[in-house]
Amino acid sequence: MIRARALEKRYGDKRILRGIELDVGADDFLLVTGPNGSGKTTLLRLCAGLAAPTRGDFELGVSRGRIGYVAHEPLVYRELTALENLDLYGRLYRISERRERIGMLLERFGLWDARHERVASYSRGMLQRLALCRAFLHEPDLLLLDEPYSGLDGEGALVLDRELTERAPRTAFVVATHEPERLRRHATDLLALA
Amino acid sequence: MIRARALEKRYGDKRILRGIELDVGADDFLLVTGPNGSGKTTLLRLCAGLAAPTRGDFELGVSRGRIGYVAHEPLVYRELTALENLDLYGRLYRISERRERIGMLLERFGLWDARHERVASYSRGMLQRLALCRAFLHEPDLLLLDEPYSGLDGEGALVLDRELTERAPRTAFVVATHEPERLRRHATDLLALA
Amino acid sequence: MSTWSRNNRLPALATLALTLTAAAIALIFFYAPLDEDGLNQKIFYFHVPIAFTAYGCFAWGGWKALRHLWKGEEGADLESYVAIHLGVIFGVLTLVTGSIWARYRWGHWWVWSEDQLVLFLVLFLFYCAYFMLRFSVPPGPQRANLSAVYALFGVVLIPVSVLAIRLSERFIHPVAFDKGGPNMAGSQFFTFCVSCAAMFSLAATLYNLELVGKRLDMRLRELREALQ
Amino acid sequence: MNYLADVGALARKDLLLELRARDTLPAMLLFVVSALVVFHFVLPAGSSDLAATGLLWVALLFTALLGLSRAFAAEREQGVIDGLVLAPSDRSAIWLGKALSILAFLALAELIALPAFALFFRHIDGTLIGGVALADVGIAAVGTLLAAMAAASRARELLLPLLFLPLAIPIVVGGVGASVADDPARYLGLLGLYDALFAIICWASFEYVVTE
Amino acid sequence: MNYLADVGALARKDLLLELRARDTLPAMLLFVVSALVVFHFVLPAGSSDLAATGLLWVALLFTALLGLSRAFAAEREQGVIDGLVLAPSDRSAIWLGKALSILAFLALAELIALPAFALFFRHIDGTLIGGVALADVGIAAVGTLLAAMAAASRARELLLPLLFLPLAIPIVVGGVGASVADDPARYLGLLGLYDALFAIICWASFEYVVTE
Ligand code: HEM
Ligand SMILES: Nc1ncnc2c1ncn2[C@@H]1O[C@H](COP(=O)(O)OP(=O)(O)OP(=O)(O)O)[C@@H](O)[C@H]1O
Ligand SMILES: Nc1ncnc2c1ncn2[C@@H]1O[C@H](COP(=O)(O)OP(=O)(O)OP(=O)(O)O)[C@@H](O)[C@H]1O
Ligand SMILES: [Mg+2]
Ligand SMILES: [Mg+2]
Repeated sequence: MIRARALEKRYGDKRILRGIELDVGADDFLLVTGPNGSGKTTLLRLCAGLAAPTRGDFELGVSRGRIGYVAHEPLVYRELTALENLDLYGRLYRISERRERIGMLLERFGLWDARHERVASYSRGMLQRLALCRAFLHEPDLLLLDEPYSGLDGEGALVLDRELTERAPRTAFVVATHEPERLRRHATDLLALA
Repeated sequence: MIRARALEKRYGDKRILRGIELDVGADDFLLVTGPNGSGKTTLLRLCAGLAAPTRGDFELGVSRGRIGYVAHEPLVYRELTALENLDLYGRLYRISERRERIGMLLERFGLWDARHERVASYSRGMLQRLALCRAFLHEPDLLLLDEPYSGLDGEGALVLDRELTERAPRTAFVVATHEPERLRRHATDLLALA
Repeated sequence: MSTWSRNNRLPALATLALTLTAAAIALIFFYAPLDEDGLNQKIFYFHVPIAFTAYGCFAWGGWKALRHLWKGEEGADLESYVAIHLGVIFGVLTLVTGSIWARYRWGHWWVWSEDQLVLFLVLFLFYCAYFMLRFSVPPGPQRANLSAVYALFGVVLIPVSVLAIRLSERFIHPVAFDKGGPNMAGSQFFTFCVSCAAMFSLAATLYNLELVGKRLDMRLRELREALQ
Repeated sequence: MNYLADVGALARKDLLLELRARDTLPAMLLFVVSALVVFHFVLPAGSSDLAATGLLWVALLFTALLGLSRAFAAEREQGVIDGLVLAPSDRSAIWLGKALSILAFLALAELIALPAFALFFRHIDGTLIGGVALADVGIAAVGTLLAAMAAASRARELLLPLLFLPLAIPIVVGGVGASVADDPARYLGLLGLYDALFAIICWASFEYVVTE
Repeated sequence: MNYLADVGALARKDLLLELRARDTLPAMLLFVVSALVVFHFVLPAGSSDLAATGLLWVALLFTALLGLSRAFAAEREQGVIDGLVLAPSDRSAIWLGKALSILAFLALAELIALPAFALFFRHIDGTLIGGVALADVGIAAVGTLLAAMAAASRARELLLPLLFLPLAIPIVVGGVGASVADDPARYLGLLGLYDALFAIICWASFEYVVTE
């Protein structure tokens, strides 16, 4: 699904990533760890096609629309409600049974009651839940998760655990995290950046 | 330092906080926990004077300039560098030995090498470190920390641990968190919102 | 307590307003002499008091805004809003009565060349913007503050604009009062005073009425919540 | 078909964002009247029709610039543009959707402004309306691309200040020419040509503006 | 002393931001230049100085509005305003710093606009410059406060012109009067009075705008 050889990324004169080799198959689960500023987010952005590598080979075996991406920021419009945001993405991803799936995800992530509130008034954890809904909406084949547990309370983390467990056998994962313990049981591979 | 009686906060028709009683002394350490959307951030904003309670008594026994606040967002200008941001705050807080303290904090939080980069290019954890620098810059008497560990890597978390341990005996703390274990040894009091 | 005393004041005010209005109408149509304008000059006794009342409402709104900011007086925000709301209503009436009069006197509904009229339009727009501001901020302390600051601006804007208009000296809109006192007959002046008083007491009645309604609303909502 | 659906969804979202403040229309009306009042105070009583037409164009230009300067504000605020870029739809749909919503707002503003202008200043005719419409298209097309550049800070530094001026002035010259010259056809032609050329360029190049 | 140091630090930060991001000034320049170009095209050679001066004022006013509409963009983006509000400095320093930086932008835009105006239209004299300078002060003072208000509201940029234009009328009357009347002193006096009055109110009330 993802194949990278001697991948390098620089911003200006600063080399962020160097000599990265990746092989992620359709049911692999790659954990990416590393200290702050080591390039985890940059790597995930490369995988998502949001940034271009400076050098090296990079192949993505999946179309853009089959990727789900949870970034540090929720990537939703602050002045729209949760429902309106998900509806927009649902249309853009051309999801069949759009409304039903949105309802199901909102309920699963505990946002059903807040669905008509402007996202601007959401709390940190509610935003993260919404970002997860957005990423799972189209049942992607490749999930890129950047610190997916951040901001979630215990219950939210459990919901996410369950989602990951359910999807792990049939979805490729690249997950950046500072607490690899929580995810180790899924992980098939580990990349430690420095 | 903080005294609240029957504190209530509502946004429109929604009641966020209700019947909150607080007594935080000059060397107390209050842990605030609760699920997503339970009002932790709202409570901290009340304590910081950024929001006004809808009802109830609220007394703050410390002047505005002696508060340090770490919010979900780093409260820095994205288009300025870390140094320029801290310099601005250093001037506003009228810190003696401003430049020296800024240098010391940048080094302690591992941002020295990135000090001349625009904050917009910072990684998540670097932003959090910068937010901590900003909050510690003026050696506040009351520290309000909203999920201070979020985004930090292991080493960053250790630095923060050390800072907290050093300050706990002489500073009042109100800390909102989803992982109370890490802070339990400092905590003198616990408030669980629902 | 306070609601009760206000409730008590309301009937008295309403009675006063009614009697004064009746008296004013009687005076206007049966006592005041006709001007060279003929019958349509009667509108003078409506147009001018209404305009003054509008200014009065704006000023009262500004005063309450000041109280809110300065003393943090509870309920001052609501009172300021109600006063300005009333002021806008009287402002519309001023524009309407003025336009009718202008149609008879000058032959047009509206004359752009008349700075006095445009000035009033500016004030009117200003207070429309006040409403826009108020309704695009969620209810709460911030809304109260923003509205109050803007209302204060209005109170300063009025004299400054009047000054600006006087400077440009382009007006043909009549001035009833100048340095030498009122320039009209005594009987006219008396009628004018009575209709002014009538208009003011009418405004005061409406003001209290709306306040009582709004307060009742709030009380009801609180009760409902307490029951839940 | 799918392409059009995407454009529709994106434009719809912009309208929703605007209408969230529900009072957009009254606000526009108030703005137009306020602007006319300002004009009243600056134009001496007997000013020419021409001067009034100039004012109209300045007001339109200002409205457009104001709209454009916030066109991608919502997208930039939390990096939402990344979310849109990730979606499977063609990237040019993002540009087209945004340009259409900008166009809709300009049209809406003018729907209020033009009659008010006719009421207060001078009679408006078909050529003026045609000129305004053509100018709108050009402004929306070019402006959206430039606004996107400004939002994606990558290209901002060099391009925006350099390109903006030379790009907007032909529209203005053409528009004003169409409203006052004796042979408006030539000016309208200029505007039409401009629109066609830049719409194609923008449509084709938007992808590169929003991705690395 | 401390107060002035705060104001200085805040204004310096705004200038630095503009140097980095170049968000505001290019748009202001574009607008003012193209507004003058428009007027140049529509005003026939022999039109009165009066009309031209009036148009200059319209251009300046709208340029200011454009700059103001972005005044608090950086603060709003990541809630930085909270950080400033928490600092121990008097809150009015935030207003003063921002007003000064807006004043600087206006002055820069006029440094281009006024010579261009002199080139295209008529000779400019001391009174005109004095009038513009006084008007700038009033615009910056009132505009900054209103921009903060608009930033706090949901409608944002949409609201600013509505809030601002009615308040700007005395400035326009005074400015136009100062540039064309026979006895400009009275109009300059009006502008001075306006500046003083509103600067005081804004200075005293800014605190309430940024806190709950
Ligand atoms: C749409 C048209 C009009 C508007 C908006 C208007 C507005 C006002 C306002 C706001 C006032 C309050 C006092 C002041 O500002 O001096 C006023 C007063 C007055 N109006 Fe009008 N007016 C209009 C038309 C007329 C006409 C056509 C006449 C009669 C020829 C007229 C006669 C007066 C008089 C005599 C006063 C008292 C003035 C004073 O005491 O200074 N108005 N008008
Ligand atoms: N657009 C950019 N321009 C310049 N430098 C950048 C840019 N984006 C990221 N960087 C730099 O690249 C480095 C890696 O950033 P990245 O966000 O990938 O780190 P990370 O591993 O995700 O860190 P964290 O754990 O803090 O999230 C950082 O030093 C950052 O300053
Ligand atoms: N400005 C606002 N307007 C309306 N509702 C708000 C506003 N701010 C917060 N809320 C609501 O208040 C509730 C509490 O929010 P708050 O941010 O305090 O939660 P929290 O405990 O910090 O949650 P988290 O753990 O997710 O950070 C949420 O339901 C949120 O939607
Ligand atoms: Mg990261
Ligand atoms: Mg929170």
